[in-house]
Amino acid sequence: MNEFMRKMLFLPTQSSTIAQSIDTLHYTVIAGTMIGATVVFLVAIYFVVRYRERDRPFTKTPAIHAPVWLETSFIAGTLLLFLVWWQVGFAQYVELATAPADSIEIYVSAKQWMWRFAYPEGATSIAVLYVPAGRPVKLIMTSRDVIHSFFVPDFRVKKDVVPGHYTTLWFEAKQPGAHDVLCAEYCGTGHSMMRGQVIVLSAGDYGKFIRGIVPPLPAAEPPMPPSEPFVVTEQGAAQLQTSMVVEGQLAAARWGCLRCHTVDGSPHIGPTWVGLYGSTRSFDDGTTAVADEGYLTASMMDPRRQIVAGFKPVMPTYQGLLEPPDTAAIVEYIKSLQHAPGGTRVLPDVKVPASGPAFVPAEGTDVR
Amino acid sequence: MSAESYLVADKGVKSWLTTTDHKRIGIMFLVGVLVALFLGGVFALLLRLELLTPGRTYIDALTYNRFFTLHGIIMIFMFMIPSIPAVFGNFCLPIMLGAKDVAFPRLNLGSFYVYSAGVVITLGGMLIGGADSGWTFYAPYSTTSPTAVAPVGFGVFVLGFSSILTGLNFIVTVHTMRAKGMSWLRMPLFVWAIYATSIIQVLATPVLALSLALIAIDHGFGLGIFDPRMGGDPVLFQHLFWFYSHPAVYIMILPAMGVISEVVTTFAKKNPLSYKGIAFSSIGIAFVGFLTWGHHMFVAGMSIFDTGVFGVLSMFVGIFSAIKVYNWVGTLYRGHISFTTPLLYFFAFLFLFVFGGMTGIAVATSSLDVHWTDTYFVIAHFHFIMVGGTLTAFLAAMHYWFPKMFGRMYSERVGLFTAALVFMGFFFTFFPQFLLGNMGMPRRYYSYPERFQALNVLSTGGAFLLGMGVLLTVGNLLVALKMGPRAGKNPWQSMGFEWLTESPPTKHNFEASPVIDRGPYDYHLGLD
Amino acid sequence: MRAPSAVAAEHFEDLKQQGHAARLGMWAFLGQEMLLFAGLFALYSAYRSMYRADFHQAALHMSVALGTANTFVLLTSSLTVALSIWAARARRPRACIGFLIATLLLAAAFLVLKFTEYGHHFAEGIFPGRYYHFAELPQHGAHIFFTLYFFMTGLHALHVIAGMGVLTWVLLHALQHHWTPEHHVGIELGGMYWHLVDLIWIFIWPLLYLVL
Amino acid sequence: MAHETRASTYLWTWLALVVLAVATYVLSRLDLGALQVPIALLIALVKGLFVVMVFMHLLEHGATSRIFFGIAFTFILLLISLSTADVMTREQDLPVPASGALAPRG
Repeated sequence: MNEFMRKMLFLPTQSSTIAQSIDTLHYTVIAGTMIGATVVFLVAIYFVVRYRERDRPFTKTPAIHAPVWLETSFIAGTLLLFLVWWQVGFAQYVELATAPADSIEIYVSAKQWMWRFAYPEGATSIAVLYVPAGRPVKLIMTSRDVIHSFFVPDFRVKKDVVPGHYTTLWFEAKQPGAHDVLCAEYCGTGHSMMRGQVIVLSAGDYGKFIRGIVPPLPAAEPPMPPSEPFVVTEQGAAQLQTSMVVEGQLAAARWGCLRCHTVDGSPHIGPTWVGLYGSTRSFDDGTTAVADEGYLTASMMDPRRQIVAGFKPVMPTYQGLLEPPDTAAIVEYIKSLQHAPGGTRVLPDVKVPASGPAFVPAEGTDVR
Repeated sequence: MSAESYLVADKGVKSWLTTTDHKRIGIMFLVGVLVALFLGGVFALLLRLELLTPGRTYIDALTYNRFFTLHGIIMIFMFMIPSIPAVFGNFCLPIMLGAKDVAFPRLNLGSFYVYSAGVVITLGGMLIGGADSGWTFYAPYSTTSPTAVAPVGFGVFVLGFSSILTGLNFIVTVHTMRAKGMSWLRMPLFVWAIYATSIIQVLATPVLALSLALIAIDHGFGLGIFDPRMGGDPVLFQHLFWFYSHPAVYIMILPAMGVISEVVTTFAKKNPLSYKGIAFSSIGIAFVGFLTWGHHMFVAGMSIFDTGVFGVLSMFVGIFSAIKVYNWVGTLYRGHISFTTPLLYFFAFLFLFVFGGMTGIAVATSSLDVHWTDTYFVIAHFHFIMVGGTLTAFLAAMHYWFPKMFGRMYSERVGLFTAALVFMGFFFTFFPQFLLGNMGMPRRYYSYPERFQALNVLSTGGAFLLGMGVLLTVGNLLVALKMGPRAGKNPWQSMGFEWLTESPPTKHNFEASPVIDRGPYDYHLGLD
Repeated sequence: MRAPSAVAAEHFEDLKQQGHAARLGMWAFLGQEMLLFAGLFALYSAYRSMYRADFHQAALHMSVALGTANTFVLLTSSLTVALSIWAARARRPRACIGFLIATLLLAAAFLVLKFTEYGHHFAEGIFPGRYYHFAELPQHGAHIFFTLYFFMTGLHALHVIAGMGVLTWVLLHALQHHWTPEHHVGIELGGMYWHLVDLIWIFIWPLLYLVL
Repeated sequence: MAHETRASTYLWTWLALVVLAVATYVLSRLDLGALQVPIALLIALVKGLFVVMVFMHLLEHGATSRIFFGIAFTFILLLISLSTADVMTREQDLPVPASGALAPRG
């Protein structure tokens, strides 16, 4: 039944765990609406055939007014049906919007007209998103220019990617295979070329991928012919990369963070990063907050909004300078610094002009 | 006939251009919207041609983007929004109320010139580069696009004021210009529909004007309030935009519903199954229509809370349309039905509206909308319900009121044929697009994966059929304008108040102010 | 809306119907104007909940004295325009003219104060949109606050100017002793438009000037 | 139309408006916490009603005008509340890096 309806309605494969339950509602709603519409239409046709004038001259017609009970029951019945659909649909929507706690988090940044993916272990890829089968994956997405929309028809998921915001989306792919990624929000001349692929790997292959071994393409026929000229793929995306923590350490050095923040527990111009994550911060206006990922990111982007008691508002904003992967990496690095290391490690303070973050480091992986 | 008809009462081009006669202004709007329909249709066909093949067919992506933007802007702001209210509302509403004119005739003429100015500015913007932002003008794409977004946005802003002035005029007319004996519950259902539409026009359009002004100012001068680089939130633009643009859907469809109510009662010679049901559901739609704009934004980064609220409110607006549908069908019961071109358009309308409306309930279901939004499913949905509904009702009105406006009869045989052609064309254009949407083809795609091609070709074929159907329809009416037989005062034997006057009416509609002593659908009394 | 002549236009039954139509039309028009501002108020409300602290900081920087002075100027101008209608109804054409002139002077005073304030802002580098370069408040929230401030007060100032145009037209007719107890729809409509300007400022003032 | 509002009525209304304006100012200088905004808006609303009802003669005009005005006001409240509700109930709303890479407009 499921397969029959799916093919009837031209729906793509159900490749995520949630796809089939959404499709079941889809069939119900479409069947319900189409049957209802057909009945209404056929009744109208019947009336016309039955009450055609057939050259009878018009004298008068009876004044018929719908009895209130009839009107009310039609309205109530229809409304009830609609509300049930809303209820089920909204419950599913909430499920779609709430990622499981154990999801793998992958950062997505979109720009005209490409997708870039940054994995927790530090690897990045362009246009092709590698995910393991059988594990929930949460995408944390933002755009660098205009609004895009991340759409995987086979998974029945879609979410706009908005500049100035993080939006999230999650899915759990059922088995290894390849699926289209389409941009669904109009974003300019390259909108229809802004395509990518999700390659679902087996758990083992995914493990190899994040260690830098290029995975074999899955046996399944990719739904998009590889000859399509405008798909920017990077088959060998994952050269061995350092882990996210090391990446964050390098980024922190590059951006000059470590000239004010220490990693050995001693206070300096700014608060130390050791034990920062998860601690409760008190600000000079008397308020407090827990230093979670949100707080850390906010502190980089808008450092003067809240000043930790005892420090001066001297930190410049990194809004517009730090890229999401770097930001995420620095956050991961801070998270790793729960205890002061045995010895003091001083990272080389290279390539940073004295004036602070006025210079943007070149990024080898960024294909323009 | 004691006095000359409005068509010949004054002579010369100047007498038309400076007229304050609501009927002549209606005719001038008719010419305007037909030109817009033609232009928008040409752009539609050009788009469908490009989509024949997966890659480039004959134009580049930027040209394609400009074309779909212009197609949307022309069809929505220049054709559908003014189509029924400004043409048939202007022509029929005062007559139906037993009034000599609308409340502010000079404002009415002003509205036509504002419309013309808006058209000139928008099309001028198109000549100096054309916008490529889509008719939705989403920031920040629209504000950073290198194309001429500012003039086009400003043109739409001006068109909006034409719409506001027309709506304002109708509200006041309905309140103050009703003839003696015309109680609220004796008003024709078309008047109720236009009245509800006018409320939306007056209260929603300024928000569109403001948001487009903000976009145009940002594009022209860099004063961005939605610019994420300055901390702005592009999603807020969508809130403002849809606060107008969702009710705008009802600006287009409510007058169509009004026309359909008139057509179905006239050709069934029956009272509507529930007059109050149809009349009050128009007001209900106008009101609840303001509460559902967020269902365009389920995946836009809006909160879960708002998704729930807008989802449930959207279901309520569907109910009001369902009330109307039940009533129209019920009106046919035990009627005296004559099968004419307007009635065939009623069936086309019913089909497109019911199936399109039902898919609307489907897309309002939050989790299903995630897959469908921004795909061809949505395109097909709104073309069925909004374009199909408005276009078929507009053509129904053109045929139904043609003898009223010009005093001549069109060829019924050709009319039925072209109506069937329009319907078939429409169905084959947009039905494949539902399936394309299910497959996952996003909207505004210049090129697409090959698996979408077969359905796209079918859709393009349908579009040309539709274009031919509309051309033939207009041709049939143009022939009738010159050569049609005289229609007589009331060729449909309708009890509607607009048929109490001569066809075509005299300059002042009524020799003496009429006194209304019955309802417009009292067919149980028999014809006068 | 044109100057209604003492006789009803031909499509109206009588003057009463015409006056009723004109007033209702004006209300519909004012409803439209309110919705025009509503978009900006909605943006203010949404952005304020996004950047509460920044809005607080930015509002601290506003000149409460100028804003409050303008509040009283507009309130008083509302009174004078209302009194001018009263004078027309009471057949006191000279008082009517006097009150109208007073209203126009107060309107001009409002604009002078407003542009003085703009001048102060510009001197500090507070401009709307991308021209904003006020070093003391570099936060995004402040940036948005001031851009909104310019849009809201700017649109309001445009309405003040339009209102002055309307009142000038009313005054020109008053000088010809056009308004009488029997016939004063025009001055009434002009007054309504002017009150709208006051009405909107009543909401702008606490939101932008009084630190909330 | 019940005509002829007396001049003294206008003067009293103006006085009430001035008193309310002063009250708004004074209250804004006190620290009322979360109540600050609601109180200020409530006073503004009362002032607005004075202006609309007395100065703009909505009391004298027909019920139609009052209904129309009420509808317009309701829609304004809906626009403001539902769009603000979105912003206030979003799960996470972090400032986002890297928008500086936006290409300058050509």
